[in-house]
Amino acid sequence: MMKRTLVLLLIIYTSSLLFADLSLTAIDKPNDDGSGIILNWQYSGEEIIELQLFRRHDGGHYNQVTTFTELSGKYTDTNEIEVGTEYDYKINAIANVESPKNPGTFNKLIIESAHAKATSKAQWFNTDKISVLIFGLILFVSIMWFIISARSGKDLYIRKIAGLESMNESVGRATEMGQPILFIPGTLDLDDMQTIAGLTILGKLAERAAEYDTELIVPVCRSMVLSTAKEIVKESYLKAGRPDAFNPDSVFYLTDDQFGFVAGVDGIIVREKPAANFFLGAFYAESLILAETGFASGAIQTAGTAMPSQLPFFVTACDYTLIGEELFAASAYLSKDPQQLGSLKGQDIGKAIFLFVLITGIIFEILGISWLKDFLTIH
Amino acid sequence: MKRTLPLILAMITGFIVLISDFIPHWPFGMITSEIEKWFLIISGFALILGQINLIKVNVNKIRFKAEGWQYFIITIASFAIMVLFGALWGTQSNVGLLGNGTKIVEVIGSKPFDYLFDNVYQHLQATMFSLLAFFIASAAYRAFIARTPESNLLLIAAILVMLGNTSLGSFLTGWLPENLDFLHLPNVSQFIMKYPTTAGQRAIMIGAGLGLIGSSLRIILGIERSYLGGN
Amino acid sequence: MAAKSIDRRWIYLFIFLGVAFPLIFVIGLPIEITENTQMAYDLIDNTPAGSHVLYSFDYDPASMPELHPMAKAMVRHSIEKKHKIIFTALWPMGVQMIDDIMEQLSTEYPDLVYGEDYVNLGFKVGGIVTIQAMGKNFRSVFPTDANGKKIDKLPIMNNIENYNNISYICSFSAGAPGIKEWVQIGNDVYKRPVTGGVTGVSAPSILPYVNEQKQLTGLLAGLKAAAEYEKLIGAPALATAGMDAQSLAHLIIIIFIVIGNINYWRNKKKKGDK
Amino acid sequence: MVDFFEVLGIWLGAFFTFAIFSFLYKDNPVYKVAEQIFVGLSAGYWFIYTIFNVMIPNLLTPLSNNFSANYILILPAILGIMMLMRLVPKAEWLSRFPIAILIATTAGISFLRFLKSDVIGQLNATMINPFAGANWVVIVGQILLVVGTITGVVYFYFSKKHEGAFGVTAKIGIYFLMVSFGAAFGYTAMARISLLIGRLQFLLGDWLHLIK
Repeated sequence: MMKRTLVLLLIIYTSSLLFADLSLTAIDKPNDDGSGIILNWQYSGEEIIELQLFRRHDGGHYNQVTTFTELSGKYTDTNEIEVGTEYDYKINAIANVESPKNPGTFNKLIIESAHAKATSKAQWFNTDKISVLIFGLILFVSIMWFIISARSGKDLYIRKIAGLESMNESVGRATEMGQPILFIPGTLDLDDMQTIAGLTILGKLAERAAEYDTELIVPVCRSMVLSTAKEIVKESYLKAGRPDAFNPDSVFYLTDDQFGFVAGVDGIIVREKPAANFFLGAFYAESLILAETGFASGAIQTAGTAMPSQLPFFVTACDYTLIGEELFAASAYLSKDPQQLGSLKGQDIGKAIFLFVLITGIIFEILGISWLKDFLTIH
Repeated sequence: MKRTLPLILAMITGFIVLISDFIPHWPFGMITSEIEKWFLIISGFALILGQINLIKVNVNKIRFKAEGWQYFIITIASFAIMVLFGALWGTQSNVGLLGNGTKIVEVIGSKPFDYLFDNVYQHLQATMFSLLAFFIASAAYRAFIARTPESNLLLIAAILVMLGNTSLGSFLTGWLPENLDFLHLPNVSQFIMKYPTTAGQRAIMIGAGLGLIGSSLRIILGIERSYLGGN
Repeated sequence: MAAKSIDRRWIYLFIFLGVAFPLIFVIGLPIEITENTQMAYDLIDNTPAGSHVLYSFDYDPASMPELHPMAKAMVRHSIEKKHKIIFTALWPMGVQMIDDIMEQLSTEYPDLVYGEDYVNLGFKVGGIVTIQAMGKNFRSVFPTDANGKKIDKLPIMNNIENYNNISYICSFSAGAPGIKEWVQIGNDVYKRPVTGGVTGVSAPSILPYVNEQKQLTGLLAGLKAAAEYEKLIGAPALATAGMDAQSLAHLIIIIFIVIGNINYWRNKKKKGDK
Repeated sequence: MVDFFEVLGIWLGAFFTFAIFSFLYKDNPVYKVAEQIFVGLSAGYWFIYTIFNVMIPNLLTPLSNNFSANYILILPAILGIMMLMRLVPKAEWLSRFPIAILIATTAGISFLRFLKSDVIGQLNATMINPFAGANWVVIVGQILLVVGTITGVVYFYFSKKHEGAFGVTAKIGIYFLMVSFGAAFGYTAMARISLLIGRLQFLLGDWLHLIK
């Protein structure tokens, strides 16, 4: 009797092995610098505890990489993979198997394994980013095209931007009242383009302030912005022919802290009572604190930012607001430099093309065609 | 030379960064992240410029007895105290020049730097931030006036969302029958946030994105060079 | 500008009082229970007594006004249902948050025994990697509790190996790492129900996980949801008071907007009469 | 003694809270003191923070622990020192090099980042079939979403006069922007009032013990 059961168990055990099926594939991870290998595994058959993944190279020892409890899936091995080395992977399925000799006791056994090999490579072009490349090139070409055609003397139209028309009015008012102008180029560092756009406008404003001999106050909250802003203002005074009127202490640093900076600027607003405030650059929650304090002090206020979350507050609390793209268009608008205007025109062409793509995409979606959307999905 | 060389350098750097995004192969793949680290280091050095400027401007004000000059003594003193505390006994996770100041910690409960941070700095920060609760009210009172079609939309959207966000909304329209559920204020507010608001924000993002791309290109090409001083 | 506009300081005063008053004297304005809150409540309510549950505190003092009340309400519910609570934190300051809440609740529930009814495993760096590692074995990630005591010596951890022994995961999250990571590992990989709470600002990015696949079983978003939860467990507290304050402050703002418009139209009419 | 400092800490917190609030009434000496302490303290804080958390781990530690693997960090260090040349009038122009490199890097990184997330990403998200929705509310919403995004982008067109049909489209775009500003304003009110609640909970709870 005992023997029979044993034989039976053995048959069940071996047949279960026959039905158990484990597969493993390994391929180089595409579009990377050669630091990844993608593994796919699939297991079917009797119940197992886990799957163990091992790796070796150059015929060395197998080292365990990880374990899985899912029966199939995808895993990217990025564990110190060397480019050009061939890696040999092994996966073992581990199950609790009842010992044929001692029924009732279970042992963890490897019931199935599979092997796969792969060599990692580094790629020279990331094919996932082809849509970015195409869109980037469209913009690049259209902007370059109009810069070149503007250089050759083509006249370019630019619509009115109310927020910038106000600049002369503000400077004039400050001059009349004999009060200073306050300018804040945002609260982020030079690694944000909005700061740079704000500083560009500062240059134009400082020139006008120098012409009218109106005091300019520029508190900043980043050291590198301090250096750049100082240089810009100094140069503007030089250009206006009034280098002697430049006061190096008019551009100054307060603190890197967002609200510490605001506390300081609020103090300046209530005490120096600037006639015109300019907030142009990247702003966070401080936007409304600045704008409300400025309003209460009676200043005429112009703001501009590309932060969608802060625009509502500038729009409600300031007299003029440059919304998003208008901030970046400002330097072209103010300088009327043909090259800058050309680049603006190029952006507009890009916008038209993108809108066309968007509308096409929506029509395709309605028709149930999805390749355009898929193509534009960035991985 | 003092202007052209930096401009050429800017152009080369800009283009390398642009193309490196498409090339995973070494060394291009790591350029962006490496340079972001560099930015931190360079701005770390530059920080000294800010501190020196802060001290200089305030000392000047004290020296020339500018209006309210006494207050600027406080600025310099609190700056010095914070730097001194941080340098001598370190911060919560860093050791200072004099070690961890265990004896002081026994007396006041934490390191002096952290004590000031927790009990002064954090409160100042939180309170300054909370001023927004007041300013949002005064700005709303002043700006949300039905003058033009634009301001009407601003006003209506704001009020509907404000009502829908609090108990007021569910209180006012809670009685609506099921088939008019879409007029229930919390649902109206959700609808406004989800569709027209998203549309507006998207338009701003697309526009600003393009403007930013144009500016970036102007900088890389050297057309926009005011950041080097003047034009 | 308008001939007679209100001094802005009156607005400030009203806002200040409008927020302060309900904090001291809880009004308890009617609160409507939304589906997401109900789902989270049901999950905890239907979990049998004695089940082990995992709470992760993934926020710091900056988000306390919003997340602390909901954390307190949900933990209170779990205590009422006699669940065995294992606390962890993916944010370093989260440990303080746990201590603060348990300090308050253990005075209300004096029968609670540390190490038997609840345990604070403390903070571990690593975010998603930590969550993943806990899937294999809690002990490898947290050999000791927050006070350095070996967890094998704590009765609550007997036979608790990994997520398989946990009935649900609840995360209070102010950003990354947080509830999103718990969903990605705790639910997507280990199929445990995940619930929790987030700040109002981050809600839009987390809400999509409350879907048919139940990646999240309900979600408390912002103070309002916390007040709803307090109503469900019948213990109005911080969030209910906070919500009263919110409603009152919003009402004050709206009233001032109305006054502003009345003033504007009156002035306009006067000018028209002239 | 620790207890004393704990209580003192709470009183300090309460004092500075009121000092800042007092600004709402009008500028006053107490606010001025708080303001200057805030500016000085926070400038000092960030200085120490940068040294401990940026300079030491990113520059000094890698260079002193394993110089040969990290020698590339010498480059940003040199650029950083060039930045400091601003303090020397004669060598001031040297600081233009690090600034040029940083701004060009910013430009390059932003170009791609915004092209991906703010342009292509948003275009992609708007490519939906507006008529596929569970009920008519969703369909109306999706139509608004699509129309609003398109007309909103048209508003930002600079090189064409806003008149005729084009002008009408741009005008619709402005209407959408206004709705989004109003709604975002109203939505944020809640978060801002929460901040005040937090402050008052500190004052009424931790300080005055009026609430639990």
